[in-house]
Amino acid sequence: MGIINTSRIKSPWIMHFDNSSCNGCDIEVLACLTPLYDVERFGIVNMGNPKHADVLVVTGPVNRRTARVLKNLYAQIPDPKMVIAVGTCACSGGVFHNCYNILGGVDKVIPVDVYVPGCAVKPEAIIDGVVLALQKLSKALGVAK
Amino acid sequence: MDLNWMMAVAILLPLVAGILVFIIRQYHIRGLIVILTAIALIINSILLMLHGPDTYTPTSHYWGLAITILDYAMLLFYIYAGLSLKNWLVLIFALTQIIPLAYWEFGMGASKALEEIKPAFVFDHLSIVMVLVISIVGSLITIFALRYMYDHEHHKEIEKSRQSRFLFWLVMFLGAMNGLVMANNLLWLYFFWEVTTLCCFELIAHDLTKEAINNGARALWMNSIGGTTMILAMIYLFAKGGGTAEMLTLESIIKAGGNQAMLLLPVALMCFTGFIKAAQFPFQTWLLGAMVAPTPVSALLHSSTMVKAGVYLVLRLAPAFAGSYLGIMVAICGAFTFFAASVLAIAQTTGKRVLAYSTIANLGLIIACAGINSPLAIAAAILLIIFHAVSKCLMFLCAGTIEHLVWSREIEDMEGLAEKFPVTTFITAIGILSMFLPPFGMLLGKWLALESVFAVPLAAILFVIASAATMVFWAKWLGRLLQVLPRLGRKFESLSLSYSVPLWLLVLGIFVVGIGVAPVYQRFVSFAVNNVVAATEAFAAGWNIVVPSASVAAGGTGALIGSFPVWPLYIVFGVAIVLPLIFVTVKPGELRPVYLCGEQVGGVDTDEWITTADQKAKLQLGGFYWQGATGEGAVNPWFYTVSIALLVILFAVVVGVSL
Amino acid sequence: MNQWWIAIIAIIVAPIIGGFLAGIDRKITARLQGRYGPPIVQPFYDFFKLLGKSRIATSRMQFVWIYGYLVFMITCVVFLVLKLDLLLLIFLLGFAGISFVLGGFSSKSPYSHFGANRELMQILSYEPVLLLMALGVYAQNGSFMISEIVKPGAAPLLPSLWPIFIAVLLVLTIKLRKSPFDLSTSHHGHQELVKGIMTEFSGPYYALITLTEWYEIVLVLGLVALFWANPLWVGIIIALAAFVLELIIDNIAARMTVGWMVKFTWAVGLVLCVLNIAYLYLIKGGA
Amino acid sequence: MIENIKEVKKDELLAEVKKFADAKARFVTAVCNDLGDKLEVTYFFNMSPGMEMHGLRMTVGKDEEVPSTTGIFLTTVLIENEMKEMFGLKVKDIAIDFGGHMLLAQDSPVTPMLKTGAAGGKGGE
Amino acid sequence: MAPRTVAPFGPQHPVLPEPIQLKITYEDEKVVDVVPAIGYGHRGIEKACELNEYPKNIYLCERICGICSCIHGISYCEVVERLWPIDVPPRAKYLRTIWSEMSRTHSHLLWLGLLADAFGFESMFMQFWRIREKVLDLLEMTTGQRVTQSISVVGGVRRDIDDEQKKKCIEVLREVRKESEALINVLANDYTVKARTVGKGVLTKEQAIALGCTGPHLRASGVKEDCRMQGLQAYGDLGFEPIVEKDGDCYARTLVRCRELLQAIDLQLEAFSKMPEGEIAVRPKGNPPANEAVYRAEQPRGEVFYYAKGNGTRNLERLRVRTPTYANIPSLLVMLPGCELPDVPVIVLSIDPCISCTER
Amino acid sequence: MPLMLPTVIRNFFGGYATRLYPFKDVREPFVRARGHIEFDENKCILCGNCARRCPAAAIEINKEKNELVFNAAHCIICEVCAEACNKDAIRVEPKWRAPFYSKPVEVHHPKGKEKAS
Repeated sequence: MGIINTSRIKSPWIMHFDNSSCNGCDIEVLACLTPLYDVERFGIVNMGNPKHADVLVVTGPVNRRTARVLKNLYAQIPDPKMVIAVGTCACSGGVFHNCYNILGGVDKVIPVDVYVPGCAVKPEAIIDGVVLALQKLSKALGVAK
Repeated sequence: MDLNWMMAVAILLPLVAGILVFIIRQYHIRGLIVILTAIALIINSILLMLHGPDTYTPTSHYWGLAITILDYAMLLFYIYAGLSLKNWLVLIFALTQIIPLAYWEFGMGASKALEEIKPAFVFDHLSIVMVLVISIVGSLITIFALRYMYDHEHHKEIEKSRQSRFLFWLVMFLGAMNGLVMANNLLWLYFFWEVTTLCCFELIAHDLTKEAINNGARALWMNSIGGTTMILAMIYLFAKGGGTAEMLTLESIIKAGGNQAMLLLPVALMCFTGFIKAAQFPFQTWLLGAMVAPTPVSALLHSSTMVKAGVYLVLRLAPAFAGSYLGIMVAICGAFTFFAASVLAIAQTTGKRVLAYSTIANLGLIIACAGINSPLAIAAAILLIIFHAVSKCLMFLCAGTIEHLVWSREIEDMEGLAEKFPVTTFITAIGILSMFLPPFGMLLGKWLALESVFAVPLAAILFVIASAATMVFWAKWLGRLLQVLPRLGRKFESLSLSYSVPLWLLVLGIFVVGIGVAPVYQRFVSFAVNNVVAATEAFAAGWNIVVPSASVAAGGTGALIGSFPVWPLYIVFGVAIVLPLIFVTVKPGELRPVYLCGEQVGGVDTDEWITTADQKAKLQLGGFYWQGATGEGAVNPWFYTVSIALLVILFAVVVGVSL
Repeated sequence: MNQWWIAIIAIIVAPIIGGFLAGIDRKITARLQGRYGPPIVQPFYDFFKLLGKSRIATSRMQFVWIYGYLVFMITCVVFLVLKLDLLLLIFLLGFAGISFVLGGFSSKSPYSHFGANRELMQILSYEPVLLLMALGVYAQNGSFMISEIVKPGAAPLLPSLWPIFIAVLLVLTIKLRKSPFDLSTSHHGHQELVKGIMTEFSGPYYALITLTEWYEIVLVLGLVALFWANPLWVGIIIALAAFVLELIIDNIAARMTVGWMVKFTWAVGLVLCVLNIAYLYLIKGGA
Repeated sequence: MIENIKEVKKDELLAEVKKFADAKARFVTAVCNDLGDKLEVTYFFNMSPGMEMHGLRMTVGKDEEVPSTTGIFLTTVLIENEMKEMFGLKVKDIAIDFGGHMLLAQDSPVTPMLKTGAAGGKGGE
Repeated sequence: MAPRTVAPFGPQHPVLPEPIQLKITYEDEKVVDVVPAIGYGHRGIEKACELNEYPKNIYLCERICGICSCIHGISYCEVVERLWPIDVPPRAKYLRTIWSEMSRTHSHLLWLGLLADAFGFESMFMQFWRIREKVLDLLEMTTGQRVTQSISVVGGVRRDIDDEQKKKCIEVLREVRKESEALINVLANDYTVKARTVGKGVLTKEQAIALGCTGPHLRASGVKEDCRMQGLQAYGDLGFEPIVEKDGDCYARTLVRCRELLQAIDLQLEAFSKMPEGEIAVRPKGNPPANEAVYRAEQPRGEVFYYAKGNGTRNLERLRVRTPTYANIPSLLVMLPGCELPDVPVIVLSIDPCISCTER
Repeated sequence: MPLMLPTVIRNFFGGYATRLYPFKDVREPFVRARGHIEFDENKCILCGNCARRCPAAAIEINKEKNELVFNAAHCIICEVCAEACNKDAIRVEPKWRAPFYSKPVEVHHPKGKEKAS
């Protein structure tokens, strides 16, 4: 099944979910898709739908409502799947650490594979994060690269 | 068996059986009689088929007398009905029938001449096709009706059973239809015609609700208009024939062909009669209204048999308007009905109304084929009659079964039926697919029609739009049935034998007739209208249907016009749908709730999601009907205008040519 | 047996061509937007990746209908290469479309449901045009057989059927799911219906849809190529030009609404077809 | 200090707000303050043209009921719901009542904006 | 009654970049009823602002919303300055104006792209975002961050723009203006765009005032109100005039934002030419006194309202932020019923919703 | 529709605008960009100014253990710590911080005080 494993690395479709972030990282995730960064070069397409996604890109800290949504969405992604927490808030809660409605980083709710820090994250950093995630995946699949 | 007996069984047995079931009130004995009658009719129709085309005239003159008396009895009953229901339209159109009829028979002295007519019955292959359809499909419906009416009355908690009366009309009706499709004598044809109208009235009004009676009355007066025009046609023929009955048989009209311009007017009048019976625009309302009746009525009257009488008449008369403008106008009228009814069907929310519009549409298609009047078109028309009878009957019976499972006729209430009643849904799905998709017979008929329709381009355009609209409303309905929650473990429901036997037989019939379309074609269709279909064997090549071009048909070589590989397509159907249906399985672990923007409650057993203020809300999926665009309110004014205009043009053309 | 081999080769080759066309589509689209774009073989990566994903289901029937979609689409392609009846091919294409719609209807999902209804409206839009195309071909050739169109010496259809050709380009836009008609689902994720009719198909079954779409691209471009079937390479160039034209239109138009699509395709497509057929009818004086 | 603030009683509130509505003023927002034993609610309006700011201030006890202004300005629906769930201000007859869960989830702290309310989240790990 | 569909739209939905749910009832595709469900982005920033020492709140307020973060930061600083009050040096005022307008430029470009995406015009989305990157580069060059600029402090600004940067800014802004004009021409005149926006989500002047709408949304309905008219910061010197359209539909809102985009660039260019020399910040003395203050500024999305109450300690007694989207959301309840499903994203986006602003 | 045509044609023939990060065209960040922060253990005197002012509570000071704990996953790169530091022990680098698999916790043992004394 070499071709399937290779394809898995060549075609990571992402779904972006905004927990309760400030939009800063969201627009940078969107900016990745636009001409200057164009992550479609790596086969990355924003599917906007968990059922088609391979990689869940999460921005923002988890609050009490989005925790539920995040769990639901994560459950709907078919295996194999990866989660990238984009932005400081998604990693740990960041500046919102003392807000009463915030539970913290994404890892409080679902397992996270790669953390991309930054406030807001630069698109280059997001690309780095995806590359890192793909490296992890290829190691797990045994497709050394 | 003797021809005498066969005719008697075909026409009189249902009457006798009807009277018997009317008298005998035990459920089981009554059922036995109906079933035995059904079997007898089926066997008899097969024997008739084996017997082949023939003519028949009863030896006794008393039959003629009896028919005349019954004619007037019926018309008097209409007058009574009109008076008692205070429905003036019924009264007026009863009078417009009885007065000219009496004047003609006694004033002009036609009754004497009519007795001379020989043969009274002519049955060719077209009649045999009709007899087979009526006997087999109709009989299955009567069997279905046994249990259906029982459940129907129990559900409505009717104290005094009227099942006997219902079955009387239902069973007797089969005999009238058999008589109708074999009659050669126009007056006899008229008689059987009126019997079907009467049965129709009685059956529609059966439930005796206000709506039922009103709709029954509407069916009565509309069909009375048809009766009137038929009488006018007879009077005209009698007068033009110089006071002889020479032209008063179907055979002589057909033989005279379209060459005699004088014949066009009566033919047009009789086609008009057929239009009304076939519920063509603008007369579609009686058939729609008839949907209030119990479903076997709809199935019998409005799918397989009675409305077919209308198309039968037009088809029968097709040689008489060959090559004339009347033919083109008939084609356009039919095509317009096909188009209009298909478009209107999209906006219908009631299952039976969809079926009604679909019936009207298909009858329009058949009439259009008759109007186009090429061998190919006639073949298409006859094939459509056969396939439509089987498929539409199945659909009606499914609608009836579903009605008794969910106690509703609304398509919206059938949502997710696949989960609750998988067997019924499966049968319904077969029925729906067979109505509009390849490789099934209906599509084959439509395909043949389209291959021939270029002769009348206007009809062609209406055809293609209607054909697309057909896809929309059927797929929409089937979609509603299939919509299920992501969970497994559904049980097969068990249906009463009286339901399931006709259903499964009809499903079998769809496949048998569909796969065996080439033999069916060769056996029945190619000879059906002996003086129209000239190129015979060339249509069926082996098990496939091919349409040769003129040079090939003439015995030369050359290209085909088209081809329909029947068997390969059934194999494709098997591979595409049936094999996956058998082999695709889903494990419980693979089930996930549907995408609800991440707010689904979670389990696979529920369709709730979380909304405002963390409250749960239920997912509702309503069907789409586009009532603003295709609803009756939006388009009916246009359709009425156009269809009436078309009829006016039709008669203007005919009168212009005749004069 | 020759016919069998042609059919088998077509079944194998068509998706490969379709996949590459899909890749070219994405690359050209990217370039039109000023982006670098994915590699040409990207659709194949996507396909194989989807095959390797775990299966998740929302109902059993949705899978059954997808096989129907695929098999009927393959049948259509086989009909095309075996040069059979054009009219029947269009009906089969209709069944393929209906299978897909029913697949969408099979799960109780609002977005797939909306998408399926829109797909039905798309069928309502393009089916009449395709049927009229077949009638136009009949008007010109006196036969519905594709073999008559491609037989050596047959005159090209385009000179006499150019209005129908324009109408078929509209169908091409719908079939390729390009703006302004990418209504029931679109190839890029941003759309009010999420992924529309495809929302509930995932993993291997989404791969099957992709495969079917590759066949579909080849089929509709094949139908376009029929307009200049002698010599066929001219037709293929026309088809490819039409393909590129669709990509450009996709990038210079907003997505329109369903009602507008039906009105537009009927008002423009049907009228063009009708005028064309009426003209041919008058010239040829009936069948 | 903020200019143009008028102290009103709870019962006069609706009449005063109505005056603003009649003057085609635009509702800006309301601010609730926790004064310890009482709540202070200030409604801000924008008078056009010139964008002058006007305010209505009322002080109510924590268990007093306050009339809803949604009948006059529908747009106050959000802020009244918010004050209700954040401060426990008892607003009655709101046009769309989110039942105290417009912004706060079922498991969020109750009336967090009160001075005695939630001290902070657990975000910092 | 026709059959109805009741389905969620959001919180996770590809056309909504942010989590908000609309519970929509449809007949066919026609929207008959809408109930918004918000609270997915609620963090509790106002409370956290009371718990934090006041200088930290700048960074928290900036992260109320990442798109208009610059103006959030500036507004917070301004309202806190009013508690003393502190007067900010003129150069700082100009710098604040320039950065405000620069972030307005990037926000409007972003919005125009998202709008194009909402009606499926992907290539136009790409073009707007391509232009926007140039503005982001300017922001990164002058402030150090692309999105969350963190440029303002109580008493002034943190960084100055030197002459080299100024030259670069002017050059790039001219380029941006030229390229945007070409795209705006398409947006304003293209048939398919007009078909999707003209007459959709109409809000009359009276409705807009009664619903308390703000910003471009309000101005598109013919109300001439813009907080920049108050002449705060440097706007008084720049001869600012609000942009108004009459029709109140999505198309008018688009036009208002298109023209504001060009206006914002012009304002920056003018501000660069008039910018005085001098200090960029003063240090506040002591803690914010026990006082209350209100400040209103014009964000890209409309008027933002800051209310601050000090109590003499390093913490604020109360901070209240009313963001523009908070005022604009109720108008959705009026605009959405009656439209078609494909118009929902267009109408929702036409108020330029910022949910994280709304819910804080 | 034709209005957009010149733009797409120009795009098609004018070449792509994409920066092919990470392969080539890697754009260096601006000089004063706020990428990530670095601590200079040699300068830090553990005064705690940075920790007190950090809005994200990313820096923890433990004077007893002589530790400065920096949670990179909490840092919002606001530059406040660098501004607050009197000893220039915190430097803001323009390059962004690389992503990681697990959240790093930097523990610094400042030596600045020893040096000063």
